[in-house]
Amino acid sequence: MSGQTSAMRLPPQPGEVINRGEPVEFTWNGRPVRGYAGDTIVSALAAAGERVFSRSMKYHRPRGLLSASFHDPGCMVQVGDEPNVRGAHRLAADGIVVTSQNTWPSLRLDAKAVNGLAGRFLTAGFYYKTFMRPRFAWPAYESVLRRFVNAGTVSPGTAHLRPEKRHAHPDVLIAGGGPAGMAAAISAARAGASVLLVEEEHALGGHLRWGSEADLAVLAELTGLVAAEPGIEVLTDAVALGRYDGNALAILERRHGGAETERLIRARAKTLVVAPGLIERPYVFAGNDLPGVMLSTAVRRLINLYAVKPGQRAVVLTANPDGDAAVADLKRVGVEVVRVEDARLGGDIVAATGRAGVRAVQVADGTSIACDLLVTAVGWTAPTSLLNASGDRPVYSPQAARYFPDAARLPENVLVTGGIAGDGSVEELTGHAAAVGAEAARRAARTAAAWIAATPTARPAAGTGAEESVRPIPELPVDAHPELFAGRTNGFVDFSEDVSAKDLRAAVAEGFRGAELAKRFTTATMGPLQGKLETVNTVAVVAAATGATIAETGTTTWRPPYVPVTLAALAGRAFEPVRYSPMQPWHDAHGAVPLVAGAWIRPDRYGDAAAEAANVREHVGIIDVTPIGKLDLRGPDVPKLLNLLYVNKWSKLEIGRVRYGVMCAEDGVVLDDGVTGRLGEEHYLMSTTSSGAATIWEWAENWLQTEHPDWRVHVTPVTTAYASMNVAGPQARRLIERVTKDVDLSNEAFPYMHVRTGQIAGVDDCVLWRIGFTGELSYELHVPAGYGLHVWQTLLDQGADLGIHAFGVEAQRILRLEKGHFIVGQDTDGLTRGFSAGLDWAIKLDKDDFVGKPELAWQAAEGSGPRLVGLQPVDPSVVPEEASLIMEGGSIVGRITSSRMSPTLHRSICLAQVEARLAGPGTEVTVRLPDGRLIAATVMPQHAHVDPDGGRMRV
Amino acid sequence: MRTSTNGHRQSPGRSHYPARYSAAELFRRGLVSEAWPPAWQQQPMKGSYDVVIVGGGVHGLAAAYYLAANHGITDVAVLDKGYMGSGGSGRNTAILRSNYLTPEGVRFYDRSVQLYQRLATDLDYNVMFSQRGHLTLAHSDASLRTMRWRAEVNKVEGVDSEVIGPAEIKQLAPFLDVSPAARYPVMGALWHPPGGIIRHDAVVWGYARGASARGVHIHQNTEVTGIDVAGGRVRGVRTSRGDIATPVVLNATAGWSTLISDMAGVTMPVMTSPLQAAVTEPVKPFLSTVIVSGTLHVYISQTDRGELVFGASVDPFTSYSMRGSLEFIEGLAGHVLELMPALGKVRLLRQWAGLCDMTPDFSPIMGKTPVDGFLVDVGWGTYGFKAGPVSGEAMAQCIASGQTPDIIAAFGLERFGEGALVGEKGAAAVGH
Amino acid sequence: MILLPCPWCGPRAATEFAHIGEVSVRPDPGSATPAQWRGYLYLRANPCGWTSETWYHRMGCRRFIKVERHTETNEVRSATAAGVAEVPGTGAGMTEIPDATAGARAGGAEIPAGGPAR
Amino acid sequence: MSEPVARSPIEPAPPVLVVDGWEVSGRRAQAGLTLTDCTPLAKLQVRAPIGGRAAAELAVPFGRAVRDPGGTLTAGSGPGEWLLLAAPGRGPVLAARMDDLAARCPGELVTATDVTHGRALVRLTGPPAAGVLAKVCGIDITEPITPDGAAFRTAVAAVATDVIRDDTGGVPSYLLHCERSSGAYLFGELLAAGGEFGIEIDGFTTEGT
Repeated sequence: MSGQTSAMRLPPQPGEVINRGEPVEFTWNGRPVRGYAGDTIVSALAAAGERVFSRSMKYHRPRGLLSASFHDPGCMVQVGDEPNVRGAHRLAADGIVVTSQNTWPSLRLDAKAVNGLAGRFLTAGFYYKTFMRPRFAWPAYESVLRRFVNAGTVSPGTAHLRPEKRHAHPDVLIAGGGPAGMAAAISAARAGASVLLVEEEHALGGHLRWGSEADLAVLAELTGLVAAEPGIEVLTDAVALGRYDGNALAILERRHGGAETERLIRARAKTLVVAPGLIERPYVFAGNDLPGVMLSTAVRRLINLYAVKPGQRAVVLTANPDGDAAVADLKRVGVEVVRVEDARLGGDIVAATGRAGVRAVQVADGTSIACDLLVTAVGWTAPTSLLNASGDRPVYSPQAARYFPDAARLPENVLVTGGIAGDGSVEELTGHAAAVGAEAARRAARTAAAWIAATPTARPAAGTGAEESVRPIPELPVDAHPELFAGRTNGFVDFSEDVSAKDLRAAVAEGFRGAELAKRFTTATMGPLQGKLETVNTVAVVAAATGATIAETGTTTWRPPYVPVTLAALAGRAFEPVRYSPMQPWHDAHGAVPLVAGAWIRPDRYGDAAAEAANVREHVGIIDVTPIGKLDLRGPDVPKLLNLLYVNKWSKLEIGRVRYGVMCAEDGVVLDDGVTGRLGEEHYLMSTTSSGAATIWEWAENWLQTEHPDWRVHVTPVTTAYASMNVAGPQARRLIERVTKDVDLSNEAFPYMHVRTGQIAGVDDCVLWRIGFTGELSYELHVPAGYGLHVWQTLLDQGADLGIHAFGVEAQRILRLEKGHFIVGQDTDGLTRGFSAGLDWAIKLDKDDFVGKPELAWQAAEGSGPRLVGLQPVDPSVVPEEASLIMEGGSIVGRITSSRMSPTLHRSICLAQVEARLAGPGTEVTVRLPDGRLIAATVMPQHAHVDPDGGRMRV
Repeated sequence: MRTSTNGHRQSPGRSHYPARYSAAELFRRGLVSEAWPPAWQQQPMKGSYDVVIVGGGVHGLAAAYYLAANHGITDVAVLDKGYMGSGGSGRNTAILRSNYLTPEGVRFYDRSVQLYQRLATDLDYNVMFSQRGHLTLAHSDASLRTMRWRAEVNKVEGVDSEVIGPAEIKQLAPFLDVSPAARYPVMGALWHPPGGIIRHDAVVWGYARGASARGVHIHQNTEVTGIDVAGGRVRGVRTSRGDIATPVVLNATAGWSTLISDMAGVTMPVMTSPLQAAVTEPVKPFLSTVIVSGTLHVYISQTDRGELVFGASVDPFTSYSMRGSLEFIEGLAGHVLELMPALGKVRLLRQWAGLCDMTPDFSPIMGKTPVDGFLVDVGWGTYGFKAGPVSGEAMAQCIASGQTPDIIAAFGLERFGEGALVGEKGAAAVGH
Repeated sequence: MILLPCPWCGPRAATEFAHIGEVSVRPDPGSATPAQWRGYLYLRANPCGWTSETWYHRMGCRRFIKVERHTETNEVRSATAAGVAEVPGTGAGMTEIPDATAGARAGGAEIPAGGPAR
Repeated sequence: MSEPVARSPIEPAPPVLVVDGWEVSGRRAQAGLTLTDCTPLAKLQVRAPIGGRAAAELAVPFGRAVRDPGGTLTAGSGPGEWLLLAAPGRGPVLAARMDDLAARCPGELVTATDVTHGRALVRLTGPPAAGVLAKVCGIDITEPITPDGAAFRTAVAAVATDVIRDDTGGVPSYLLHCERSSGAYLFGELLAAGGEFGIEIDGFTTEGT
């Protein structure tokens, strides 16, 4: 083939969608191809005389046009780095690089086509019956099988796409922009509804677009009326992917902003009108997959939309007026129609033969007719996807040879119209649709009124009069249609998967006696067409093989999405909130290594974490602890809440004091810890762990709202109202004194575990907590967040001569481990109850009630569960990695939960969970290192390795 | 006769396959165009059976198979309200692994992997177990610590698992973004070479064929509507196709397990939630390992057909709906692209949902109940398929011997009353 | 995209809410036996049908609400405020259809002490 | 020691000015769609019993926002919860007013928390504003559901956000109020969503707040 465009291009057609004034050029397997704007990739190729576009999955048979629509199994191509592009739908565009898939060395000479010769051995499910011996050989077989994957390729260089989504709230959403969908839209909009009209093709109109001059006239009229209604938003090349609970619809726009960029609309429809039309069904006979075998709608699209001559000599099998219309179209454009087999009069196709395309067709009377085009029009499949998801179970009508929705099962907010609902003239269909549209608008208005009434932001509806009465919907006629599924020879049922009628019959014979089992065994309907062309034929063949009727055999469920959708469109921008402290600009400027902690980005360290830790012990350090959860508690009943949530006692906390507390869940498992300080008579500030901030806020609200609504407490999250920083080290007081006004910082006036408020660095309303997670003299400063950076910078400036350095989360982990403070979720786990965490001193079982009290009381009585202990390896240079196991013989008796080399003690230190009997001080245990070595370690008398008496914090 | 690993002599539950499967037989039948006989028999339903198993998925069918094959108990009926494998067995993402956290969990699932490894030859049915390796990514130091914990317990139990770093991860899965700039940077992973994927339907069919060949009756489209209990023990079951007298009922259902147990008057600590999954169109193979991210709630594998199979954690509320949701595929796609940004143009083909029975400690409920003769093999959460063979083997032994086998002793219903939950809760995360 | 009729905010996507679980009654912690307490902790009715449960409107009004939902269709037939006698103003979603069966079985159910013999 | 300057979590677009002690952007936009960081505004969260006397005196129902003659915008941001927005530095005045209210309602727990520093506040103004919100928020931004004066909390770009429709001179305008540490993220997402509508950053001024 050369770059020529004209081999099969017809003179201008009345309804053509190509723009002959705008040529486009692209490459097909490296060779240039010219077409026109409006052409699809495949229509341009077909116009240039190309007939083969891919090779089939298993037998590598040549495949061409079948439906000339999105749903065309033979027209999947690779476009640039995009695999599996629907070539019969995707518009041709200048410069795109199109290649065929699954071909080697070339589309024309495909080496794997030898598989076709082995077809008799490669029956459906053959792989279940072989390759299992010897056992170790399967990987070798598997690697061969993987080479046969029929698909395009992904490129590691494809950019991370984030196409934006949007939400829509239409009163009426109409899925399908054919004549019925358009008529429904017009009528709904005229009744006052906002309408979203979604059409899968590149333009509104459905089958009218490739229809007669009369059809085109109706199309023009409907198009004008739609355009005249401001309440209708039209989306073309867009499709409703699925209907989900709450009448939520995922709408895929395939083109946006002039580019082939899919994006998603999340639409909440008050009423959904399903009007997708019908999909033409292929016929099953030998050779039915040869290039040149086409559906009647395919030839009509080629001729009327793209002005492409589908062949030179045609045989047509027709069972309906659409087949008859195809015959007329073919004749009109000069295709020689050598035979019309009319199925209504007993006509049939027995087989098609040829190699790279149809060469001859054998018809019912046994005659073999030479031709290069075989057109079939044997009936329709109702695309019931959106209805299945609405709880509908379509019912088979033998008279019409297709499925219909079960109207009785449709929910109130779903209506159907168009070909899926019945037959009739265009007038009958649009009349039905107009009634459906009006009724849809009425139901939507009723829903809208209910929602407005229930929504406090809404403007109360302006004096709505009496509710409109139900709009009657006429019955559509149903035309008789012969039942034509599989003919008298064996052909393909599933083109994507190379599954034949014989395969399905064999599956039934082997015991897979139902549509679902046969489908799973043969993989029929599992391919990229999702069963749109194959489902009904599959059911029909299985029904015939089991001796049941189609109705008894049922149908397979159409699962969403209705058409395949790119991961990028589904993901959208994938909102992933991130949180920063007010001091983040400083961290960025000072080389902080980021630590991702949930939504928070925190400094892990600025340089050497051990040196940062040592500086705290020797001089003074400052750490940004803004993510620590902070809850402002107000009201007379705060002590009741604290007594309920914490395991320890809170009734007597004086103003100006802070206290450490631990919370457990109802199963006694440690939930969170932190300190709470009393700022005023009925005013407290609670801190939680960083990761527990949201959880504990909800936890408190849950107890207040559902168990104790009579308690007078207000809980307000103020985590980020304050920039929080901890100044720790022997020089901490000297530094704080330099920047604080009106607070006596002496140890007597402001001792350990107390709280004060005052001015820091010129900023009012700061809260100072004297607490010590690091084990040093330290002040935790909570500063109004807008001034965080100012205070932070001021402290660093003022502390320069005192040796101040910022330290990160890693240094804090070292310091707290030296001090023996546990971290909830690291040193405790999902089963660690209070006493296992060493909280014997805190848990007050004499309180009337607190969360988790019964379980803790039973744990106390039984002495059950492991114990958290301080642990030191006998060899001080060995730091057992966290999660190293503690062994006793072959049994696991504990594990290291935290471990570091202590810069203060210059030895390894740990916290560990061990069985209670091993928790006694001085007990020697065996630690198994990840490399398998066993080392000895000693249980310490307490968790703290440095300054167990706490003298350093109290100076 | 050979000895099963449980020490029971294999009784004369020999197979009577109408046709053995092999390449030679495939070739012969191809040459002479001889059809294959049915893989299993359709039997009339009897009025009584020694054992009735409710649920024709991998658990129920495996239990039936091992009852017949290991213990010679063949008067067994397997009932399913739909077709065999229509529940969780046909809806899971077919990932196998044994890298659990607790010793009892590791031993149990390791036994399952061992049985899976020889299943194709045991059942004369290619179940296509592809031991391509399983990567569980860690995106935080906390999750890295949990990975190491699992690795250490695995090693002690003799299961191949190790923690590896980003460079090694990149070699195993080149499409993964392991750069530190990722929104959720990959800090390491638990690498578990024996893990992999399998053809889930084939496991169901293989067990069904094996059980049927040993005399087990499989009744599809047979819904259990009641369980007769008198004097504290089971007397029979009522079904949509008639009543069956039996002294032993095994509840091997998923999704509806509380409804079946309710029929016997046994209340269970189970909440049912949908677990959704999705599959893409095929693309040429580029991913050879199984990839799991607990933080991003996603697991990814590529089948031999080229499809990418995705799963996630269970829906965030209880439901018996299997309709699937939009937010699931949206979140899933977002998370897949966080891990593998170059897959944006791959198309999602199909989504579906199965039902998971979640227990408070992410471990199953197996063995006897307060009602004599009513046994359960339920509460499988999101990990039931992995445990099919070992559960079938253990439940068959439990039924045959009347004793609870050691390998499932930790999973008894009584643990909830005793407050002795299984430690898998210790590191609850997405568990695939 | 289930729509939950928040009695405060009006209909909102379920993704704005956190599912707390079946409505349960907390036994008296002073007198509860282990069987009663662990029944409260672990046992659930888990009906396939109507259930009474608590949701928290995390992204909205931040109120806990009681919802009657069908667990198979996900249809909601009532949603009421927790801990408040009535919602002033709109009266939205206040229709409560009492259902004695939902949630009743697990309420106060006990775990059999000791369980079956091993 | 330098004078304290307050900073918004949203980095100001140059030129940077200091207004009322806050660093703000001095940029002046010409576009029909603008985004302004209004974090310097005083913000007070008030809590009082649902249906109580204090609630009646506040006279703004849940779901609505009302501006008083002094320029303070009171939004019924939750059941028993109000959000007061006023010119920078007005926090203490508003708090005192709430203390008075509490004193008038004995037996009711009425509290006010100054959340000026704890929240970020941005204003999105222009005819396409609803189109921008439709990309980041699932609420129906149409006239009957959320008319001028509507106040609601919902997820905006996955962040819990108070949204107040506060049209300016007949032009649709929305105030968006979220927890401070997510402010920069939210601002960035709104800018991105507004890109296709030609959004521009407009600096903060105290007029018309």
